[in-house]
Amino acid sequence: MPSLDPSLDTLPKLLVHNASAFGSRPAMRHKDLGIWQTWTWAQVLDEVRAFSVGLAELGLKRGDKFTIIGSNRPRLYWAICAGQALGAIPVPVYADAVADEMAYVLAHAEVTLAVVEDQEQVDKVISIAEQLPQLSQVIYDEPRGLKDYNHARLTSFEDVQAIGRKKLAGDADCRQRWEAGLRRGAGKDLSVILYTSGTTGRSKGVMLTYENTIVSARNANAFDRLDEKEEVIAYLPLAWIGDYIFSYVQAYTAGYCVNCPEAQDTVVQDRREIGTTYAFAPPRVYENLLTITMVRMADASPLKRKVFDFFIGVARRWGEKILDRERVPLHVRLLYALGDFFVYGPLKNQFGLSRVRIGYTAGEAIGPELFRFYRGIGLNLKQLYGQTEASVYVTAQPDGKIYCDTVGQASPDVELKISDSGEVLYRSPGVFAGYYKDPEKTAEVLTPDGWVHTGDAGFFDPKNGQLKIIDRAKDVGRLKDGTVFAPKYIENKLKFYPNIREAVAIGSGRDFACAMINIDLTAVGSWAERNNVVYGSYQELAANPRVYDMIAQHIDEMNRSLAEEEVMAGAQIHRFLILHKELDPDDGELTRTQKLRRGHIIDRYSPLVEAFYNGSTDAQITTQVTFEDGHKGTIAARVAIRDLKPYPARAAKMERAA
Amino acid sequence: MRAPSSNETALGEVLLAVEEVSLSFGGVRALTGVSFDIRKGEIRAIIGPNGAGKTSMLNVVNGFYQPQSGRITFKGNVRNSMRPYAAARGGIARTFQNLALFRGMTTLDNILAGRALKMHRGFFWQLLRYGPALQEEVEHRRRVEEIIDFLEIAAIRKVQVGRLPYGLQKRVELGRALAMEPDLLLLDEPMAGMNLEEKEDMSRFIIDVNQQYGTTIALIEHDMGVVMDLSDRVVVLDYGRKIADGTPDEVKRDKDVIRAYLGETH
Amino acid sequence: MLYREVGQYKSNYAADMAVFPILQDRIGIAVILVIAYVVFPLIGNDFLLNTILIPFLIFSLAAIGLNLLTGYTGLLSLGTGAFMGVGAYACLKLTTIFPHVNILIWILASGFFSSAIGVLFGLPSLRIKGFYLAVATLAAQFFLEWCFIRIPWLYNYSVSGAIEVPLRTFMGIPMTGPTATSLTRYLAVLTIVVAMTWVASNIVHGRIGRMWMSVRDMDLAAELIGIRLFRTKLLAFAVSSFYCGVAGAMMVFLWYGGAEAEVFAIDQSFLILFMVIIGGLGTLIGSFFGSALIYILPIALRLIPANFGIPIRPAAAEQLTFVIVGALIIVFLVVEPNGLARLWQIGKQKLRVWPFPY
Amino acid sequence: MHILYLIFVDPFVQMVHAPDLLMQTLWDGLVGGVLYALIALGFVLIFKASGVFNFAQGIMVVFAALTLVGLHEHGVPAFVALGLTILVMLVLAFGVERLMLRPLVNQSEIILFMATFGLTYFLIGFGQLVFGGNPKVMIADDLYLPSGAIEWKGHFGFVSLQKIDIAAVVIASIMVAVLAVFFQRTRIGRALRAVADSHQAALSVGISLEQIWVIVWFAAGVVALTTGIMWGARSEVSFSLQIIALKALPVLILGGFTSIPGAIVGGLIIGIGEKLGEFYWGPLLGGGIENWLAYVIALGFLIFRPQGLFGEKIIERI
Repeated sequence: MPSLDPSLDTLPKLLVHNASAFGSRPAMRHKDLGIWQTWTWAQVLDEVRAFSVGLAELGLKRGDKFTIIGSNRPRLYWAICAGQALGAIPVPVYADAVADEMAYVLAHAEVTLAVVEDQEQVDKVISIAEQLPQLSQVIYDEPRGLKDYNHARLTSFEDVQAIGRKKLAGDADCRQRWEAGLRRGAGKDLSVILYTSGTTGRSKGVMLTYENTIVSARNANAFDRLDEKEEVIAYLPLAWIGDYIFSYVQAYTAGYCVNCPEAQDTVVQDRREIGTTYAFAPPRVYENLLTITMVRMADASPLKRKVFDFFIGVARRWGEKILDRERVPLHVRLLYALGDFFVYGPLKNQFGLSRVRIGYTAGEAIGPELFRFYRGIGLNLKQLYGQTEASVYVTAQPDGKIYCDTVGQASPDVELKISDSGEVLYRSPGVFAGYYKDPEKTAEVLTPDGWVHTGDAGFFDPKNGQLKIIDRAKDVGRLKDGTVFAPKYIENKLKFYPNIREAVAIGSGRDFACAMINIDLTAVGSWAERNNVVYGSYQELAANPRVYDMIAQHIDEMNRSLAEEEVMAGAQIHRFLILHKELDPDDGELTRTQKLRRGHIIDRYSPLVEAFYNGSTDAQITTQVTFEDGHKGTIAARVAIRDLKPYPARAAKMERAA
Repeated sequence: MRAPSSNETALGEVLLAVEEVSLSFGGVRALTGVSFDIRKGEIRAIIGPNGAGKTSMLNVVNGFYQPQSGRITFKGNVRNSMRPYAAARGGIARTFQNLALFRGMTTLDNILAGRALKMHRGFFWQLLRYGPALQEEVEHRRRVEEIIDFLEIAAIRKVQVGRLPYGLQKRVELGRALAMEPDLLLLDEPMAGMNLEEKEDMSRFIIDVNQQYGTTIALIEHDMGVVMDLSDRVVVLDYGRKIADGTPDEVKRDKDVIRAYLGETH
Repeated sequence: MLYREVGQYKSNYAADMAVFPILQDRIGIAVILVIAYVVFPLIGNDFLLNTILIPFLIFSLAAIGLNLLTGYTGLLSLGTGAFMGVGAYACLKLTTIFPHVNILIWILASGFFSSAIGVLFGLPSLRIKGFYLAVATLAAQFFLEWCFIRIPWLYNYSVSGAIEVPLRTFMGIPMTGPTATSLTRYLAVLTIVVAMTWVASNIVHGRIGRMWMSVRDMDLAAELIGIRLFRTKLLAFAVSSFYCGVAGAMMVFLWYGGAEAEVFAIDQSFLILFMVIIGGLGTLIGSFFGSALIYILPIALRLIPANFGIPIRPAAAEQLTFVIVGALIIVFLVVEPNGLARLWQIGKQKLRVWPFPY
Repeated sequence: MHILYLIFVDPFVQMVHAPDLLMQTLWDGLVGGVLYALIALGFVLIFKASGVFNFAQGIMVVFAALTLVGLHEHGVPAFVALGLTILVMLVLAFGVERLMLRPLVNQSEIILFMATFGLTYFLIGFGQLVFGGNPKVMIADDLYLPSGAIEWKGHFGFVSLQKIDIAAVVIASIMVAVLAVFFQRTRIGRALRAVADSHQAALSVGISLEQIWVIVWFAAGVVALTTGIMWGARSEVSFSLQIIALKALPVLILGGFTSIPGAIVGGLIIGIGEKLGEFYWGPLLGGGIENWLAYVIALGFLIFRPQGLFGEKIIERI
């Protein structure tokens, strides 16, 4: 295992180094007040130092835990580093977490200080303050609306910095002392606790050392040849390991610039303005972009749509080959160049992806169609497989060896193996130090000799040696007749249709497979508008028979493609329904990273599941929901169930032969 | 940690005093002997049934109409006639019941226009749009951006306001008034035609303006719930006469007020 | 489709408020300038320069002048022709009295005279608006036209009653008068128009432009945010007339080489107003479009039959032109009341969002 | 001091000394004024009902007269030609409504105004293309219009009254009377007035806006034809008439854009005012002041009374 240079083994040390190595290069930008405010590495150091000294004055000390709550704003990133410089441990929390969730994490982590974004978060923290006796200080970034609050334990970010600056100015040694304190940190120290919003049960606090994250980030930078000239946009939740590594640790190790968007809903526009070179996103983001594309193109003039469809066809057929520098006929190259001028170039330009050199999709398996689409138009999209427990990187695809159904080869310094039960295990320098205050759970996952159980079932593809993930190990099931049933596999196939936002496949231990569908309100809403379908709400639209017809057609198509696959042919969807409400993290149906919590969903909608298998054509369901403002209510609906005719596995093959 | 509402707390000095103001148009009396005052830092509501003379009152205050008799004292200076632009210069800004935005201009330009009084760079520099003129534009743009941020209208910064939905236009208009950094802000039915959510947003902005910038606000509003929540004191007009004046609670119990309102609707 | 805006971010307000914030637009402008300054002089014959480009540019400038008043400030004027005339006559008097001062300086300076006259006839805007104000400017039109004919001092008592442009040189090269080449005059006109367009764009993008547009869009609200209406309107009259005056002086000195008062008759006013409306009220680029369409289209219409060998009497061609231009104006107004500039904007927007429809 | 004498005293001395000349000038002014008033009437009709400031009213006068004379030149009997011309004006009204007003409904005033400019150009070109561009002589005799003059002698001298002028005044008066009856007494007339007040009101009366536009444009066309015949008979039928038609603008300013009595009174004031001005003060300035005097009178008037003679005081609301 490679050991780190002790002068660069913590993030604050890296900051000090960057401030001299890349002093005048931009470290961070934030679209604020209409323009991109920019800070160089030297300026960032200055800001972080002032805040850090201020925090020390407020009593934050080595070993303390402090939390960061809010969206991607420079000051919150600085706060992480400022705390780490003092030896305190940041515990970022998802900003959209409801108060209950937050209270659990903050209490569990024994947080003493909170740095939050704005009034909304301050209110949330205040509302759970009683459950957090250790919490002594709340620091906020955005002062609006907070003027009349009691400021006994509430301070603005600026005031903390002012305290720091005053101290630094008044006390000549202060600066040295601060740097000396910073140097006391070491690679083996605990650097951060990230709570994973597991798909089951309470979240667990993953403890990562500086070494874990820095080695992991270094390796990733080397793997993709990332340097200080990259531009990335930080828009994923701060509390997610992906953002932590990508917008913070990798930026500090490579010295590249992190850009914070103006608001969550201007990300696409902001990404376009900056022109990021390195992108990292869960499949959902790519999926949304594609959905928007298809919806908007549906409104285009017929001629334009023909041109678009034609060139997208060319891209699907040849684009990937061109991207992988394979030999293609000259006329195809010319056609592709035309397509690039008329469609791919402008399309990437619209999404701000023109300059992206490397784009990763991670967090979840990506639909193969989706993946091919982006690669076809010339975006170097790759897959990686990672976990919080591994400081992200477990496997990744190197340039030129991209397959849509694998997640790549072991990342540098990572060892991989498949257990007898088919579960994927790994060992690497990035492997976490354990779950915070939870040795039992740690022991379940982390073996004494350093191997981590991923909980995912997978195998190495015999053709190319890359890892293939089938599903969560515990989710892979079998139908009653023994056919393999991998729900996620089916769900991903369904989710490629722009009209389907979310799908839940059910079938383990049953006679046949069924699916519950969430329609995509944007896509279906636009379809409804064009077809004069009147609706007042999601619920109304979801229940519309014509929408059912449309979804039935999609599923039928998917069934046909399943029928062609030997293993999965038996798992075709026999019955489906469209849910009367959107699956929502606030109701615990999705995780904060928008993954399905299948078990919970099946429990919650058990009347519907029963109806699937007792032959009813509809079912009554009443569910409790949490509204945006936090209060709870119930909604009831009668949901219709449709039958589909599955394709015989062999017939499909014969059709093709004929 | 939130401080209690300041409804009952001590009132500031008198910012504007209206004494015995009467106004008529060709024999039709719009206002008859109306007197009230607005104190520094308060939110003062003017309510009344349709045609009670509320908007006329605001028009008199900011110099758009000249009253036939009566006296208006603003910041200690007595005046009974003045041009609207002089009122603006004196620190009175306002929004309108039926929106008076510059529809052909962007959100940004509308709010920047609100800073007309504060921009002074000479004609020569304007011709070049360079040096001091550009510097001035940039300075004021910064202030305007703060208002845009405050009102959460960043996404429509460069959209022509004529194309915006009604609720957003109202917000832009408030932004333009705020850009004047007024001492007294007159809001004519700021929430007319809004849905519940927009009303809540607007109420929050009004309170925030009042608290953050200490701006004195006089507002006309129909939604009684809003008036009771927002305002420190209420004056009630009916047929051009003042029929009540006091805290929201006092006014709510007033017999004349109940009669005026019951007489009109329900 | 041509627009690739990725990576064009602004980190300061000055860049964000630039007139052409998009790189591709700046490239476009540069290309146009190169064509105007290099390509046309190289390939241009007298016909192109003298019959097409010089008048096109001069009309564009006059249209910009009127657009500042009508399009930006919302004040309708029917006196453009007369204000142009004031510029032309002022220039003649200036160069007669001070023959040794560079003629280009006098062409620009003559704008101040029409400015003063413009302000004078703008005074009624204190009380009146809309079509009423248009009639006030009509008074200026007819009164000034009368002056041009009845005051012989203005045209140096020439027998014909017309302006006769004297020879004036700049560094030995004839600029005006019969010996000035069309290329010299073209470059002079181009430079003045480019510079003044740039200035106009500065004005309309700044404080003054916003004041004007506020007055246009809602004068009452403008007053209530502290804009002094009367001053603002007079300023618009002054600047607008300045532009018209310079255009008028250029028209006589750098294009016609001599002119009678009729050139500045009410027809001229209407022509420029067409250009502004068809081009697009409240846009500078529209002034160029309008000028191109209204001025160049009739020339093209007259040339087309000749080129195809269709025999047509010149008078009939003229009449046909009237019919076609008249019909086109109505068609344009029906299709796009906001003018060619709006079509241009829509086209540009389409290119920016390509391949999406919106 | 002499100049002040020339301006303020001398003209009046002349008036008293030669009352016949004064009478003659007043009469000429009156006749001119009547014709201005007729053109202004056409404007008012259209503006009142459709809010369109019809710049083409002047050219409609020329176009109508030209059509009449042109048809006669082609051998059509005078009164048949008159009927045909009225038909042409009806077709024009339909055309304008269908091709111009309907597509431009709800556009701003200035756009409609510009469209009438387009119409002006179109009619100029079209008229010349069909009937030729040369000035023509009005077929006054064929229409049994009187010619010659009556000389009216008194102890103050003598005044010469052209019979055609007398006819013009009489016919114009009849025209106004007919229009007045039409507006006051007929169902359509009342509808037109309703439109002027509010389009909604008109719709509720059950008359379509399109029909009303056709009617007013046709009425304006007939007024234009009448004006054209009278004016043509006094001088000649040519396109220079349209500049004279612009004189209707100051008339409108004086009278207000929506008032028929205003148009008449305004026309008379302008007609008489400019003749007096030209005759008594013109020589001081070198003559030819007729061309602009009307506008300056209107302008001076506007500054004191922006709403016109008969307009109501404007109360601005916000």
